[in-house]
Amino acid sequence: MENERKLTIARAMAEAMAQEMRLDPTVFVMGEDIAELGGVFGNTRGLLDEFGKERVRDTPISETGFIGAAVGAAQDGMRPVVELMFVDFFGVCFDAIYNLMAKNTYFSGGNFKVPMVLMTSTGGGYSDAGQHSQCLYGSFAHLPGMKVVSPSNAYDAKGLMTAALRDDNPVIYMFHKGLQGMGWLGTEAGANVHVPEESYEIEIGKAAIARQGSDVTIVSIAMGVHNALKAASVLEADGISAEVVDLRSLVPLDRETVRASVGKTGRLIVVDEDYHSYGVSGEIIATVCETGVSGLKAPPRRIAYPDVPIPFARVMEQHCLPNPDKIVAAAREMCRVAVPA
Amino acid sequence: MENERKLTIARAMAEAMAQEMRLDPTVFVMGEDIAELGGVFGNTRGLLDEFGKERVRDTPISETGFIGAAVGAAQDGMRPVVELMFVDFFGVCFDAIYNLMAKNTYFSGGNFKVPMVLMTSTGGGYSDAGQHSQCLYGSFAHLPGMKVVSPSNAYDAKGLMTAALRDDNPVIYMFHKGLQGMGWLGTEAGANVHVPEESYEIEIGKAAIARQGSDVTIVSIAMGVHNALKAASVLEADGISAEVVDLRSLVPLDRETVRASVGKTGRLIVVDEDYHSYGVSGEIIATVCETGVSGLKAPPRRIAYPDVPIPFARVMEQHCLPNPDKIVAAAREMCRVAVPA
Amino acid sequence: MQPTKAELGWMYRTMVISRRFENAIEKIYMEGKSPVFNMADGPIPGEMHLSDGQEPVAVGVCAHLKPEDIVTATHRPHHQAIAKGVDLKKMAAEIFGKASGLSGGRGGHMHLFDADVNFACSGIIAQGMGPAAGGALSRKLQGKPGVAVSFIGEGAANQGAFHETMNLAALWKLPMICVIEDNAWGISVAKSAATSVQKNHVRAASYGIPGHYISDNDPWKIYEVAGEAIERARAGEGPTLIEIETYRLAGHFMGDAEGYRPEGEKDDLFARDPIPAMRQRLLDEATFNAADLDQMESEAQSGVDEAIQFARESADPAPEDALTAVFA
Amino acid sequence: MQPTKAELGWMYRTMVISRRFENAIEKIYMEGKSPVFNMADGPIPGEMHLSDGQEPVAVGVCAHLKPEDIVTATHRPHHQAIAKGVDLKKMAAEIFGKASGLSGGRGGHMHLFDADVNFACSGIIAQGMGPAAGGALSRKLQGKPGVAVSFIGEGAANQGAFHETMNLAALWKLPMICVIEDNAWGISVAKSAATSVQKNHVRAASYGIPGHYISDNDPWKIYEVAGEAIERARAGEGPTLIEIETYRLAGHFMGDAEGYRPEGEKDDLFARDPIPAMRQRLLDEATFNAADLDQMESEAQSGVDEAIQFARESADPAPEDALTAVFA
Ligand SMILES: Cc1ncc(C[n+]2csc(CCOP(=O)(O)OP(=O)(O)O)c2C)c(N)n1
Ligand SMILES: Cc1ncc(C[n+]2csc(CCOP(=O)(O)OP(=O)(O)O)c2C)c(N)n1
Ligand SMILES: [Mg+2]
Ligand SMILES: [Mg+2]
Repeated sequence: MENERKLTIARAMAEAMAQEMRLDPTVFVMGEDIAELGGVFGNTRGLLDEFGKERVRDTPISETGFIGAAVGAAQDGMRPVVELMFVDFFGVCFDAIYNLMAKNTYFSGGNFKVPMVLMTSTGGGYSDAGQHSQCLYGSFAHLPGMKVVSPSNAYDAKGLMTAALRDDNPVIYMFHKGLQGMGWLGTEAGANVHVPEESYEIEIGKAAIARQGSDVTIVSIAMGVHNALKAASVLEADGISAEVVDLRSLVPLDRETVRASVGKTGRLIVVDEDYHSYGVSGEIIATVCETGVSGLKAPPRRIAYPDVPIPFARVMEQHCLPNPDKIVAAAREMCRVAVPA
Repeated sequence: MENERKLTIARAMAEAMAQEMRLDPTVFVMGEDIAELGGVFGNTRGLLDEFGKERVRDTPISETGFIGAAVGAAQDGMRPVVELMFVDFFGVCFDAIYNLMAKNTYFSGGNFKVPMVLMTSTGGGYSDAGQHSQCLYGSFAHLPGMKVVSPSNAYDAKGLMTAALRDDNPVIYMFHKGLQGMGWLGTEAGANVHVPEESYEIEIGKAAIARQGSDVTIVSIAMGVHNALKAASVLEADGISAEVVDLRSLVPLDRETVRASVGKTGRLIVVDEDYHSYGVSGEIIATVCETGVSGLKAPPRRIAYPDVPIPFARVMEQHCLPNPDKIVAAAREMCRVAVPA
Repeated sequence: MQPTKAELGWMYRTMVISRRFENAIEKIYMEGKSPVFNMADGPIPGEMHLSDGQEPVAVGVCAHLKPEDIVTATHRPHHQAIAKGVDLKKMAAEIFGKASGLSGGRGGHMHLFDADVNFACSGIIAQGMGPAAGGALSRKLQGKPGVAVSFIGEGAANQGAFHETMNLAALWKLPMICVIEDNAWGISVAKSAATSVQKNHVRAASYGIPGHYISDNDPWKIYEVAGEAIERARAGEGPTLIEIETYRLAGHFMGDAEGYRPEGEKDDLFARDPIPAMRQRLLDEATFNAADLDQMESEAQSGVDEAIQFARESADPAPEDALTAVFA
Repeated sequence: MQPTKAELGWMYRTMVISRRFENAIEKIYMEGKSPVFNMADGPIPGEMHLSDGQEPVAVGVCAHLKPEDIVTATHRPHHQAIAKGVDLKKMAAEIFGKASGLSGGRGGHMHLFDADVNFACSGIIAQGMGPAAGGALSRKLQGKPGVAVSFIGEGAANQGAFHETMNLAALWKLPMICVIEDNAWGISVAKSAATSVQKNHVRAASYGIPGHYISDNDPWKIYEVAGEAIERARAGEGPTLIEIETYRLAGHFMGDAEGYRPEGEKDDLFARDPIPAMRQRLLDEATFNAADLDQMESEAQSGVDEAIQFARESADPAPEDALTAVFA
């Protein structure tokens, strides 16, 4: 591709922030190690140099304090971007997130706006054990008042960040460590794609068809999309045509795109790196089934993280994670069944 | 009924605690206003008088501190019962709950046990607004390592509490304010039932068939069970026979009972006072659909709290809450449909 | 720093408005709730935390604040809202859950939000602190004037958010003041049963900032100490922690039987009711004469009556409006 | 309170074990991680937080502890675990993620749990504090001996859990000690950029308990101050807060480029490496001669070699064992 400009998600995020910060003086960034270090996951690199210490602020390890502060600043006309370094840390500050950030617009009948972005890293696969490897998509998406997005590639990462920064509502921006493009975490090559230099938005709440297909729909988000795409390639050789839906946003959830795809294929597999029960996978299956089950050619399936804390040992963690093989196996089983199960 | 001994859930809970405290010196109770006041919701009344200040301790408003302390005490051979006054407050202390209490057994490979009960009030309906009316069933049930129960009546309340106190694992015990039997909160009369004086356990993880039926299965928990039972009575007059499943426990989830019931009726309605998306209702629908959709006579339905913060004004809150009318309407629609939708 | 006569007049009148407002609310709250007291019933359902007796804190602090300044309040916010200048009619309507309320009935008494005077609440203990610090930071970043005051109870000073926010505010020298209303109780738990120090102002040492304790619920003293702290904050010298001894004349919330109070405590508190005490001192010092004060009181009462009437007469929200205003 | 010769020997040997253990881990950690450094690779994957330089804190405190006493540690727990007597073989095996590890490979280096010596960790900042207080409460309630020590970093003292737990421990006079390892950094953020006071021991005033600061990473001084605090706790006189200046000789975690360190800081720290310094003083004061110390060092090395060999040779867990031990 001519003029190709492949970026990592980390760089795409930083670029979107920098572009908005140039345009809008109310945008500023706060979090642990986001200034001098540029973020543990690289997504604020370069911002300190360009925008200085006032607008790019390292914080104490006081998530309740500084996320609460972001809410207050947002209500006062600023557009803060705060980083919760690992999503796993939400337990120390969730009141500020779900009871203040997410609800103050409603509590004020819309008189206060809370335009802020909370960016946070998700995901495992590199043996960081049970307090540093979770996705917790469902934990955030379940509670009203906040939008929740997660990109699978750098193009979406930039566009979603720009849209989040311009949104008058709080947006949880979840970036998967395994897609971040930080070598030390390994990285999914498919996440590094061409990113236009100029600013653009990806509409929050619109899923993407990452791959067209006709036999089975695989719905996922972030890392799961890459697993699904890999599975789809393998399935192609079997003569099974898989459509891959990249949700990109959990709130709002693009139920129409999911239903339309399953309406076409008649089969649904949800791939979710978050815990199995009471989360994303159940919601997607319910979304499809509650509008009709007669078109389904097989019962829907989910490949999710089992309901166990995330183990450290590589063999154990890899056993639990969704992967292309598991998806391929499920799709083969489902497509072998000719009549509804 | 001869020798009937109707108790409120509040009294049933207190009785179970008192009986275990007599038997087991390691059981003790901590929380805000649980000693002198007997708990804002009455469930620790009488304990201070019988067991004294060491074993029945009021705490500062420091949920992270005292729930964390309960974890440490449980690991050291005690069986703490802690109260989180309203489940809505979980945001200030969820790390202690989901990252310590729920995971330390796993992190230690089973060498540390964390036998503790975290009891917490849920539910609205009395205009306590968005930070004091939530259920958050899904938020707790989604995360691994803790059992989650919620009784719909005093008999179950006592048996589940006794079982929780004897369990070697952390148990989240959610009691619905509208069932608690505190007059000042109003109360569902159906929750006050006969409770035997002697100690007994209700197995955690077993649902109950609260009412037998053949046309439609209504699955719920806590307050939702009463709404379902009321709807079932109305439906009976229509000639629609509703089976009501009281889950009683969300973790472990008795998927077999749910599936067996829907297998029999062919129709499923989930009633959930928690938020609609990414929660209990989706999980129950997925549980049924993933094992087979061909037996379904209609698409499964859910009557859940919409994805909005809980409003204060009575008319608004009541508009959002599940109620018998909504269930009846859904059941009628589903049962009118003769062939799969 | 001493209050001017005009300020004293404003302080007294505002205290009276607050008290009369609460008296009215208290009465209406009980409508429909007898013979059986059920919170869900009546024109004002839900929890009701009155602030009778705590008015000096609100007026002594807010006397120094302009509409542009920020206040975050708690589950017990009426006196603070009134002193900060929140529209009394819309506030009353909100407490009644009416469409004309501050937020159309979505928030209710624990969630009073008025963007016009930068007033916000949280019903979760100590969780107004972060937003106050953030408001203060916003002013610093924007180079706009304004301080932020976070009111909390003495029980809240044992919550993590207190510590994290005080450290942040001190570290960044934010124009913020934390005002602790020490009413001796957190629901049924006495301060001494919850707090490892006798007075919370000593906790200022943890942040290298000034800390003050004011005893006796004294409006003059509160005015003075708060004024100095706010001046300091406006001058860019950073936050201050102030703890004020005040009196909770009512129960924690309405319906509270208050069995935990020691014998005689309530009588003792009523004897020290700050409103008659302030009236007396204003007369003793001849700041105002009885006629002046009577007039203030009757003006206060009319304002309250109007607000209550407005609330009563306003329409309920449309039920389905519950689904709106989740997002901006 | 001064360490006996035997205690000094134990302290020195334990510091050397800790250091040699980390040296070994450091080397093995890099296996499979070059030329491309990817945390996921090699025999020890995941994050790795070394404690080189912080050994004096661990030994000075743990010299006073018995197996029955409780320790909660952090994301940087090796030195503390070793000083508390956690089984070195099982600990090494855990860090390798082996079936023979403390928890069969489920926890890894940030989640070392050894019930035999009452040792637990949390990788979430300051979250070991509550459990330490609870352990202390348990002993009080059961009338059993034992104190609880919670080790945290200086960055953790700005987390809400610190405040809530200190208040609780002081209020209930629990036999607990909070030891802050002030290594001047929280990842890349300097203490002065995060903490509004210079030294955290002043925060003891917020809880009405004793607070001590120890400079220079001095094992003798740490032994003395910790010993007095632990004695106090055992005597039922309540908690103490101790902050100790120590040195983080390594990066925050392995792979950290440490670009944020001021020029020369590392050299300066290495020049003050506490292990050679202690060796020198032991020689200077003729507590031990060089041969004694050499022998301790070689014993330490053999112990470490054995543990590492045990870990290397142990089997991986069965993958499906991931699904076990969620519930007791
Ligand atoms: C985090 C949290 N914990 C508990 C509560 C329940 N609660 C409401 S008010 C209150 C007492 C507060 O005491 P204090 O801070 O002294 O304020 P006061 O009520 O005396 O004004 C408690 C415990 C809450 N709202 N939030
Ligand atoms: C609540 C929480 N926030 C952030 C982190 C990420 N984190 C891990 S270590 C660390 C720095 C800790 O600094 P300090 O307490 O001084 O301990 P040190 O690393 O210096 O030993 C941070 C911010 C975390 N683990 N938990
Ligand atoms: Mg109070
Ligand atoms: Mg440090």
